[in-house]
Amino acid sequence: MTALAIRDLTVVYPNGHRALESISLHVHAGERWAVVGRSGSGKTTLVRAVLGLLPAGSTVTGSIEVDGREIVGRPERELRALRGRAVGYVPQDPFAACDPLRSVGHHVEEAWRAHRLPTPTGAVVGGLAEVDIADPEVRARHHPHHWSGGMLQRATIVAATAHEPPLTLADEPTSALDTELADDVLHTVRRRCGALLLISHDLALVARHADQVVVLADGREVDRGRCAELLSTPTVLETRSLVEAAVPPPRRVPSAPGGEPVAEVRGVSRRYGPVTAVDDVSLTQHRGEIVGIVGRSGSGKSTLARLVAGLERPDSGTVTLDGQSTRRRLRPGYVMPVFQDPVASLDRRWPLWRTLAEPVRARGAALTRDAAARALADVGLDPDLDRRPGSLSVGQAQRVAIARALLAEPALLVADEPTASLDVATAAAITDLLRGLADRGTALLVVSHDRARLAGYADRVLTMRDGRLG
Amino acid sequence: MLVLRRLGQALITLAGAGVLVFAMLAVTPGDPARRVLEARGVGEPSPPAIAAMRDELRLDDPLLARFGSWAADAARGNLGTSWRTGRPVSDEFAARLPATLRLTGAALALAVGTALVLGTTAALGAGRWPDVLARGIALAVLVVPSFVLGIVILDLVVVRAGLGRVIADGTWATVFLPALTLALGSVATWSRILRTSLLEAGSATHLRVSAARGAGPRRRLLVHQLPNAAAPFLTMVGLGTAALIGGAPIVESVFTWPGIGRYTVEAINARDMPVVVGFTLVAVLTYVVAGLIVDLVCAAIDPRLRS
Amino acid sequence: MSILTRATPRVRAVHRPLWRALLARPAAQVGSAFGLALVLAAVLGPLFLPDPDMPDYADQLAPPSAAHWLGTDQSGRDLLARTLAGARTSLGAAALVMALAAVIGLVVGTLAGAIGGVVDTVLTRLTDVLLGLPSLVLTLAVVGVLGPGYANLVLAMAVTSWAGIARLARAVARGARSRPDVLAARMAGVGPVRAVLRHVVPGVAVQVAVAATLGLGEAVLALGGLSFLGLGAQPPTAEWGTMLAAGRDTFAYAPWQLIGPGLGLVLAVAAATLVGDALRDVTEPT
Amino acid sequence: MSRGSLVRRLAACAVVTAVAAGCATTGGQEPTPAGPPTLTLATGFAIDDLDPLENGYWGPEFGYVELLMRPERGGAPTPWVLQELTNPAPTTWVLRLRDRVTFQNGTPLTGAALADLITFQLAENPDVASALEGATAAASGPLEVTLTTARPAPNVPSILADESMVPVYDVAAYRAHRDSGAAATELITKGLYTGPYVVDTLDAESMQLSPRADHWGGEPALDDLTLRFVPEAGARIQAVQAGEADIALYPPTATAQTLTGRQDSFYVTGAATGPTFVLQFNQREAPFDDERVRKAVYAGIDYTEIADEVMNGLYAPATGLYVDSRPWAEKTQAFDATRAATLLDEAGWTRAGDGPRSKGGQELRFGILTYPQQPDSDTLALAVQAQLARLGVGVDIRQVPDIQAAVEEQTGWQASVYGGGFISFGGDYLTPLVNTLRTGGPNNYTGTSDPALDALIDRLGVELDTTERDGLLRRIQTLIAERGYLGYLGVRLPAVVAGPAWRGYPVPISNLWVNAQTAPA
Repeated sequence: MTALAIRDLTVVYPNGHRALESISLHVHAGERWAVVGRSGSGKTTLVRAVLGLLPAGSTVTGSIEVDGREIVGRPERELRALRGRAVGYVPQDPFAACDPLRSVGHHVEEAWRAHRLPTPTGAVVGGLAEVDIADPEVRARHHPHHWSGGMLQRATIVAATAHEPPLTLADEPTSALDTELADDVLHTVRRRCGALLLISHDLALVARHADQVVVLADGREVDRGRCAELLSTPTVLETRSLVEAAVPPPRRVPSAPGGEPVAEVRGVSRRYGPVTAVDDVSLTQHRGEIVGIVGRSGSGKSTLARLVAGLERPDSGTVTLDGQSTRRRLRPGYVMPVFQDPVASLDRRWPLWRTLAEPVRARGAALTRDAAARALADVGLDPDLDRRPGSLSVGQAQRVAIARALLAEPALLVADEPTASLDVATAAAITDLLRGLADRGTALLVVSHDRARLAGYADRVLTMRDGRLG
Repeated sequence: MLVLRRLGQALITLAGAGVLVFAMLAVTPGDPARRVLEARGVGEPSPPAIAAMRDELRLDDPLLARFGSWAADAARGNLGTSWRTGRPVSDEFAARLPATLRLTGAALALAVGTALVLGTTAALGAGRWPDVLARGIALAVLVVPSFVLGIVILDLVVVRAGLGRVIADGTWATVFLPALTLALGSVATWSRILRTSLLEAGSATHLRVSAARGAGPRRRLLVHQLPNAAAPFLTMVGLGTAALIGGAPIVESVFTWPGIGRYTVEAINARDMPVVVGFTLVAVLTYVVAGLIVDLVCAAIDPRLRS
Repeated sequence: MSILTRATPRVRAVHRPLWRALLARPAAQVGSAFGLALVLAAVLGPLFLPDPDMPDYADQLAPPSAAHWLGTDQSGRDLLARTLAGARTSLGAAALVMALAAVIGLVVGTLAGAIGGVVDTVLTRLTDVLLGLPSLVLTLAVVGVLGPGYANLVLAMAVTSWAGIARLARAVARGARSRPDVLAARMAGVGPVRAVLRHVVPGVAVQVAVAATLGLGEAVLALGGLSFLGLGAQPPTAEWGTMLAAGRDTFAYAPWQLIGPGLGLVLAVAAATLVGDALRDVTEPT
Repeated sequence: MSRGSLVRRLAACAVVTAVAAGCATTGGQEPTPAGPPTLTLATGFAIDDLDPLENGYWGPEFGYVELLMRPERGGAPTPWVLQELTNPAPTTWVLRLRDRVTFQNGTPLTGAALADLITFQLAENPDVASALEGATAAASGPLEVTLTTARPAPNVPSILADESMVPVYDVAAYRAHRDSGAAATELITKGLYTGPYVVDTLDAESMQLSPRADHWGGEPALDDLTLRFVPEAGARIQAVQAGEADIALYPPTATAQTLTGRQDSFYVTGAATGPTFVLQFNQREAPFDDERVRKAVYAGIDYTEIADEVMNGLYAPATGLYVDSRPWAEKTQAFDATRAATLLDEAGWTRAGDGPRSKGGQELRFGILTYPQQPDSDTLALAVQAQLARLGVGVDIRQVPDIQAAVEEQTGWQASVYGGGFISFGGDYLTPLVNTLRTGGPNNYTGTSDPALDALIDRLGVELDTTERDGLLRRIQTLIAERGYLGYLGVRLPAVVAGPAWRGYPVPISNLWVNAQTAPA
């Protein structure tokens, strides 16, 4: 029996956007397929079509059969009977997928309660034990915010596969988690599901867990085949760019740490009440050098970044920038920030030229319009100076933020998770940009949880665990 | 932990209100001693009588001592002597408070009920006719002032149609019309707040996940959407109790409801400050208690608040 | 990106200037139409209508007629003229109350939010107390101290209604200290005060304007209520609340007395609320 | 089930619950009792307790307390609980009681009890003490008391007919109660009074009375009497219209017009006992320190227009300090625009054409105080403003919350409208004159101080002969008019709003609403 049979599927959203164009795909029981593509390539629409959860008013042609039963055009009551029983769904961010007011146990029981079925005794505790959650009886009563991301995702998988549905859709199940948890989560998914359709933008990760892969671009299928072949010898252009972006080649030529020290951190510690965020850290940063700091969330890496940037004062130890120990006498703009949320780092009411002019005016200089246009061009943006942040994509906003930082002619840039909210391809472009800045002399301190990407462009990568620099 | 902190804040607010209210009492023109004597039927109070009364009311103590004794009395429920009737304010209030509590309680229930219906209808039918209709109704009830509504209701419903009674006796039998008039004032704001928070909760990702699990719209609404939307709505209800108490005097005087609101209106006309100050303290106390209850209910609903 | 984000890609809304976006919404059009009609009538009224305070005892409680479109009141005064005169009193006072409340609220809120620490706690507690006290009672207490009269009433209302706006301004200002664009500006060398003024205050000002517009409706109602209780405008000045109170006793026989002030109140509150709602929807789309 | 039907189902069930709740908590109409005659009165002022000193004056109004004498519309007071009142000598009065008059607790009203009562009132009631200074009372027979006054007191009959002076009650029982320190609410059980009706229950909302079969005047006319305390005038009238009350007291004059043509409520008026609204000037402040200006204003007011036009016939035109039914009444007030104009010109307030009058560059303009407790004061002030405008005199109206406090001040006010008659409930013409116009009188807010007037008032105070008294009163009224010391704006006809059954209710004088004979017409 084929778990999923999609024939010539086309989806047009109410606002006229053609999300999918004549897609066909067959997934037989026990097979593991992956669908890969950039953001906006239609992966999301495909999942929603299979679940029958497309927004009201979108036109769908072609046919989708789940476990032999047609989806397209069927009444809501029928579709609801299928969801959860015929097709399981694993969401991206476990914390967002759980109702914060309910216990994790309730979240798992929802699979049965949604269909007004009695929860088989011991099903919840048994399920959690199977995905090796310690002490499931007690933990099930706790609320999601007491759980770690990895464990919660495993609980969500138990909920998704509660009725052992013939088909399971996993929608980027690991992109919100720390990278080393990804393989472990995907193993759990594979173990618990019949047929699997894995959606992701990370080809390398997917290749390790799926047999076949379909590559989507702008709603059309551009490539298909076995994962191993596609990974090793990508022929189609889109596939090749995805492969390169996913697995950045490690930096071949580490530049010598020449030039005088831009920032020196000596024995710095910072405590928040009982918690020691940064514990006796020392670090020297030179001109033109990119220092990467990797650590799990809560390891204190962001606090270190803020200490270096001068946004917080250390409890003990010293941070010397450009030879002065305190920030006040420092030249304005010596250190400039790059934030994880690009859109929030720009004032949504100001046109771009005004955001760019701010650091220059702060130094007493003036910024001409074409100087501003050149600054945007340097970071690869079209020079439309009158646009507002609201109309930029996440990637474009981050480029503007970097342009603004550069206009302050900083000696040191401090970036906290600069690529976390970008998709793979855009992230790759930004890291190249940052690499270019370093090569032109600006020092960069980059904090991230993505070791592989950081290794791709940083000169040195240090690991931080529980406030200590390893 | 949370409860203690909230209790602390509530006490500070009460103390702050006490200071503010006492300042008003102290600054009001007119000599309380003479007015209390006149209120007790003494036609021309003689200077010795006035001096004795000033002593009884402790008017000549230094300001701080006066505030201390006043606050101590207020804490024990003794709200001083009314300048109009010469009798302790707390006795006057004790006789009338149940009626006001009955009125504001009924109004609170009506307002919350109506706001729930209007807010939910508007949120569920967002953008379509239910939304427009519900917001239209909410606007209509907000716009018509409660005292105009009261007059019209009294004449049309009570006198002409013979439903209900003109001289309301403060019991449950006659509470509906005054409570409805009082409640309508706050329905608009509350339903708007509920609509916004329902829409916000509606776009939460866990709702789509529960849909993907096969949950129907009613289950999503009642089990997930409403509880999540409850917190901002309940906070508004907590704040709203002050508005209800504030609105009581007008509605009570229109419907002759024998509560402390109407008694305060009479005190307003006679510039009887102790009664007004007493009413203020009762209002602040209700507001602070309502705020505490709302905080506790919210903490019960949302475990994250408890940590 | 996964199923969980918005289905359609980020809407590229061309950012129209605020007021053109505002007027595009039907609710705002209706609201501002009401408001404009009221203001025009209030200003132009006296040119065409008889003196609102001139009694005409031959014509007491006359029903609406060609001579008196809204009929006459107890002392035979033309109700249309009095309603428009009442519009000037009530709307003027309400606008003044909200303006004063907005200014006080903005200053107190931004100070509490920006400075934080002890100043923040003290101001917040004060705001909390004022929010708790029913405005009627506070207003009465202040009038009790200052004595009756419309000016005292307006002052008392302003003193008691800035708490809501202060609370709003503080929330926005407090969030601002840690906003990335403010941090970036600070690190680029912009002084703390200028950074807050240029990045935070415009946002706060818009939200305060929204709150003030919505508050205008409530202020008109509250002024009406207080005058209804005999606390507000003293006879013979024309004011909606007092006119409603006068109409109350004679309502059964002469219901048209309520049309003028009642309709005036309804139109004023509707206009303020509609425009306020639209303004809020434009500035923070849900 | 789609979202739409969820919305509809939710709205439907909400409406059903709301309607059900509504009906449950909206009491139906009180069935109007046909059967035996009962009376429900809606009054504006709550009666706190039955304490004779604190709230005794309410008793005679509602039939549970009686007085020694009964005030009469035109002439002197007539005996009520007394059999006869004689004045054998200038300073001695003999009070002879009816026999078989008993208090509700059974003890009879004897001469000794009456003497004890009068002595107790002289000691405890400041009004009685000041009206009968130095008087003494002694029992001079089983049913007779002799009252000896310090000096001849012609107003003794009126004092004994005034509700706030000597209400008849069992003073021994009251003194025992007071000494025991018990609460005033327990007075209900003490049966202190002799009235035809007995108070059964009393609370902040209403008072319930029932007839007393063994009353000396025979079986009272009503089977049941209820008072309901409703401060809001509009609500009292609506209570009558809704059948919850038979009579609404103190209706504002403005409501009369609204009741024309209604079958469920009628505005019933009675004959006036005296003018009600005084227009008084503060003689210590300009422009009213000038006698001619005062007289000009009094002459410039059209009293007939106020009564017939402004008040639609619910007022009688004011002709002086007393109404015609008083034998000594003088017509001292008449509308005369030309006289007013000449008086103002003489006073130097000249006028160009029909513009405002001015003197030395300053416009003739003064303020009138009114007060919310009497809504008619605003209407009258407005009428005066309109009428004086025709004479070029400007008037500003200012409503003050406490008129008493305002006029007691020596400065800060020029004129005020003030509700207050010139004859007491009991018919006493002397005390108002002494208090209001004699130099140093407690209510002499106008600052009148005229030795000639004081002399006349003092002679009147001891004049027992009625013809002599009438002559003195006429000379006093003429002198007051010549100096413009005081003038009245109108004579409000006492009125109530009655339901259909009580349409023919005879509006009594001095607020004595209920007596043994009161019954539906």
